[in-house]
Amino acid sequence: MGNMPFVVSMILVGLGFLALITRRNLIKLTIGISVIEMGVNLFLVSLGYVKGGIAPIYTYAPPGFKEMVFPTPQALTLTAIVIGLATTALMLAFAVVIYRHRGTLDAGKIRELKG
Amino acid sequence: MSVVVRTVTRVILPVALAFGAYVIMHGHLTPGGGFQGGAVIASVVALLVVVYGGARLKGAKGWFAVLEDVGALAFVLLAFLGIGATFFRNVLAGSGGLFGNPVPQPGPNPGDLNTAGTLPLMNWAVGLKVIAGLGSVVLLLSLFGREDG
Amino acid sequence: MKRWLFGAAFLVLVGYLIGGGIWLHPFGVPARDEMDRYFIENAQAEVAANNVVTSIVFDYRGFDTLGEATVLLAAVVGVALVLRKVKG
Amino acid sequence: MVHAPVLAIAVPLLGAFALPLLARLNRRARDLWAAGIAVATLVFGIAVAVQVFASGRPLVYTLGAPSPTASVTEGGFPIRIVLVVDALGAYMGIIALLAGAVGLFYSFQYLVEEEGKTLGTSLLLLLWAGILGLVYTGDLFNFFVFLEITSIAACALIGYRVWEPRPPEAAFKTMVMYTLGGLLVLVSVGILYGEYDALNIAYLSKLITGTLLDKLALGLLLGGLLMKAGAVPAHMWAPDAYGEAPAMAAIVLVANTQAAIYALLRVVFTLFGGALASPGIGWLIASLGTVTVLVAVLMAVVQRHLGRLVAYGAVSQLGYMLLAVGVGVVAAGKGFGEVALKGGIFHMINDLASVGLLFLVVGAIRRAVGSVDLLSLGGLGHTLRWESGFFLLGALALAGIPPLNGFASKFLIYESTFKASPILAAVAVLSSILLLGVGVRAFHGIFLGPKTRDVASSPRGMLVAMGVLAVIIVVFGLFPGFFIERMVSPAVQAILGGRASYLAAVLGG
Amino acid sequence: MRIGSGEGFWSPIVWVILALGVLAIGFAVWLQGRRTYKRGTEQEEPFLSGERLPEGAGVGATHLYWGFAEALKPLLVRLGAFHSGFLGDYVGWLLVLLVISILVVMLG
Repeated sequence: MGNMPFVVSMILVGLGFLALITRRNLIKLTIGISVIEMGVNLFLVSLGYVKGGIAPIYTYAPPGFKEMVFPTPQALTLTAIVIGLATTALMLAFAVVIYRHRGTLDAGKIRELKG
Repeated sequence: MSVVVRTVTRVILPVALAFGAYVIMHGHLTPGGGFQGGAVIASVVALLVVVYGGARLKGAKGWFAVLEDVGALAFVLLAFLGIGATFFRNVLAGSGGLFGNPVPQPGPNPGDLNTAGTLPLMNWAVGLKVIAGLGSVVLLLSLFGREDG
Repeated sequence: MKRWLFGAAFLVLVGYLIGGGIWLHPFGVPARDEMDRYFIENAQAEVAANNVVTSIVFDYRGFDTLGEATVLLAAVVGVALVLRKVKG
Repeated sequence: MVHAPVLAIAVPLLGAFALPLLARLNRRARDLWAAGIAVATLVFGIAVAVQVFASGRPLVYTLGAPSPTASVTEGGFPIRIVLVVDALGAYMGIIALLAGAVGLFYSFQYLVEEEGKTLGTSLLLLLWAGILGLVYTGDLFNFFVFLEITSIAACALIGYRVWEPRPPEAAFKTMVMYTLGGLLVLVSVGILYGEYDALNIAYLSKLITGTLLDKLALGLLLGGLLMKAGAVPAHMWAPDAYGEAPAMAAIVLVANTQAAIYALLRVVFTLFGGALASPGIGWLIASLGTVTVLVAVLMAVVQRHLGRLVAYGAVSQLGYMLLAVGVGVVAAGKGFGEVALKGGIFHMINDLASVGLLFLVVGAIRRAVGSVDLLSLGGLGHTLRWESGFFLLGALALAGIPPLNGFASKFLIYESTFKASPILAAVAVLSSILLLGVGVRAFHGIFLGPKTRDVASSPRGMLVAMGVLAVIIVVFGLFPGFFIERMVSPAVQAILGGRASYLAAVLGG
Repeated sequence: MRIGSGEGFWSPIVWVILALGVLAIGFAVWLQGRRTYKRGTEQEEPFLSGERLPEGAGVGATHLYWGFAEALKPLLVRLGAFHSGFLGDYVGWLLVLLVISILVVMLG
């Protein structure tokens, strides 16, 4: 059970995919994408954990600390979070415009582009 | 929104702004940085939109667009600063000038605001960008499709 | 038919992802550490910043941050483009 | 010109950031600025290509280091982001440069001021910079970041015509797919980082041994990139996106999709080339490519929306490239594997020229008539003379009719595929014939017949943009050998035998 | 300016010369055509198997491949249903592609 954080974040990714293939509301699809993003971010940030490590910041760090948590995954996660935010914002904007045109958010009804 | 919400907003507003500015300014010393502090200040914009309605803030839309571009330009120009060596070279670090102090002593230390070269400047550029970017997203979404927008 | 196919694919994918989580190094005991060890030990001297994460974000991997700022700008420009006032 | 690789990415970014500010001052200044940025990007991109092809060695640029070549620390491992441009990257960069420059030039007169020309041009520059970064980067996480730049800029551009109901729908669907693809890439970056504590492609390639986790990471990367390249079960976003995007974005989107195929080559041959390049992967890519060709062509037969028709044609061409790449992986050590890769890589630029030309013509028709419904069009050849000629040329090149450029590359693909598997080759040839039928039907339906309406011809700038692509179609068709020798062969060598020199260029020694 | 594939080769210049030759032969044959053909007479009128076409009749773009589309109808109908336009299907098929590629990498 030592790897629970990895497993949990992967389950979160799976839940996001489940939402994407079972839900029909565009807002819920956006939430599904966000859930996957959060799962991946959780996965990334938990990769860098070192047992007993402190935050990788030297300002007023406790003298005589043993380990520091890996800083790279935190930097990557920061980037990934902002990217996820940008994606979500744009998708919501599209959802708003689609609702304006069609009067519905049901993905089952928004399928003019088929065939 | 009700009087309570408006009053609380007025109380929270300066605190949140100061906290955001602090987070941005101390990005190279304490947890945080341009994105985090920018998000804090952008949440103030969101609060204002919720409390007073987007229509009263629509004058800020153009300003946000300009500030966003200015922040991004400042960031990329700071990156161009190092082109003498390589793109993104931190030329100000250790140069002795503004933000050019070395770290007082390696290892744990109280921190010196005057260190880290281009990092604080980049934090400010990114902070400006995030404030303006998130602010304008919130504002645009709240104004869309309204006659007074 | 299609539902079963998607369901099976979903289960296999999640199985592999969870398996990947279990196969990975034990939580808190990274398998290799040369790059991060380098950052922790040298960031203070090279970048003169106390916050190692910030020195990675804006110096060692500054290009990523430029990309990230670009993504944010693209999204904001995109939102402005999508929600603009147009004819009709 | 040491800084050329990074300037080719940073200059269009700078241009895109400053564009809205300039537009507030003066529209003319904005257009001049965009043109100047485009010229500068072309100069830097071509400088990169010239350096790489002249020296024959990959070009390395380390961002933020004391000097551009200081890519590793004393310990011998890279810590900073590097840009690595080998012959394949330089070739793909040229394709991206061509697409971006033509698209930008076309957009000057295609976009209407009141409909958001400033924002559209800005996004186009961002998309261009994103593709160049995607191609030049030598860092896996940086690759993900540029993937996201391209997907967000591309989706915003797809939804450009927000006043119609279809483009936002296409943009939303494409956005979901692109984001999922990017997240799959990110998961596999995370897995590789967790295993090896490295993000540099060359260094990872040295460390990767082929464990189960490596296989999982490769599978996720393959899935995400195949989706982005428009391989069959997950190709449905592509006709939506191409069909609804404005013309100048559609041609850059084609380059974007080809960048996914480039990334596929990079992943299979460079990143996992040492441990996991098995024929099974090659067969997977080749068979998916063949199915893509067949499905896309059959769907193109029944389309009545002109944009979607051309879009399905574009998807079928991507299938040809996947087929060639797959055969190249299957027969990596043999002669016909090299021929297949040559065909596939040469087909990229041919496909960009022919499909791009068709998209530009479709855009011109949409601008002139306001509709792209095949059943309501007809007789446009009386007024749109240049456009009809360009459309015919593009359709014939798409179908691979000699002596146009499409035939030269398809010839190489057919010949090599036949040696790997006659069935796949037969399907590919058959699809090509069907594609000719599709092109002829579309041409007949749009341009021939009695004159039904008066339309104005396209402005000269748009015609020049189309003319550039038409010249490429004819010249590459008549003189393919020159181009293949100078640029395609080095690119193929960079894939097949170049892993060692790629690693050496980054890691030293 | 020829490119080889190991087995055969392709030379556009030779092809163009050959094509010009064939065109020249065709032109020569065309010149031998009937001298009695005159423009502007009933010889120019369109007809279909002996019958005069009704006014306004023409061959539309879709008619060219009507027979072909008819023959492939069962396949095309299935393909049309495959491209349903429903976003859940898009994601589902992406999952299928993903699982296929993971399985291929794992097993082969």
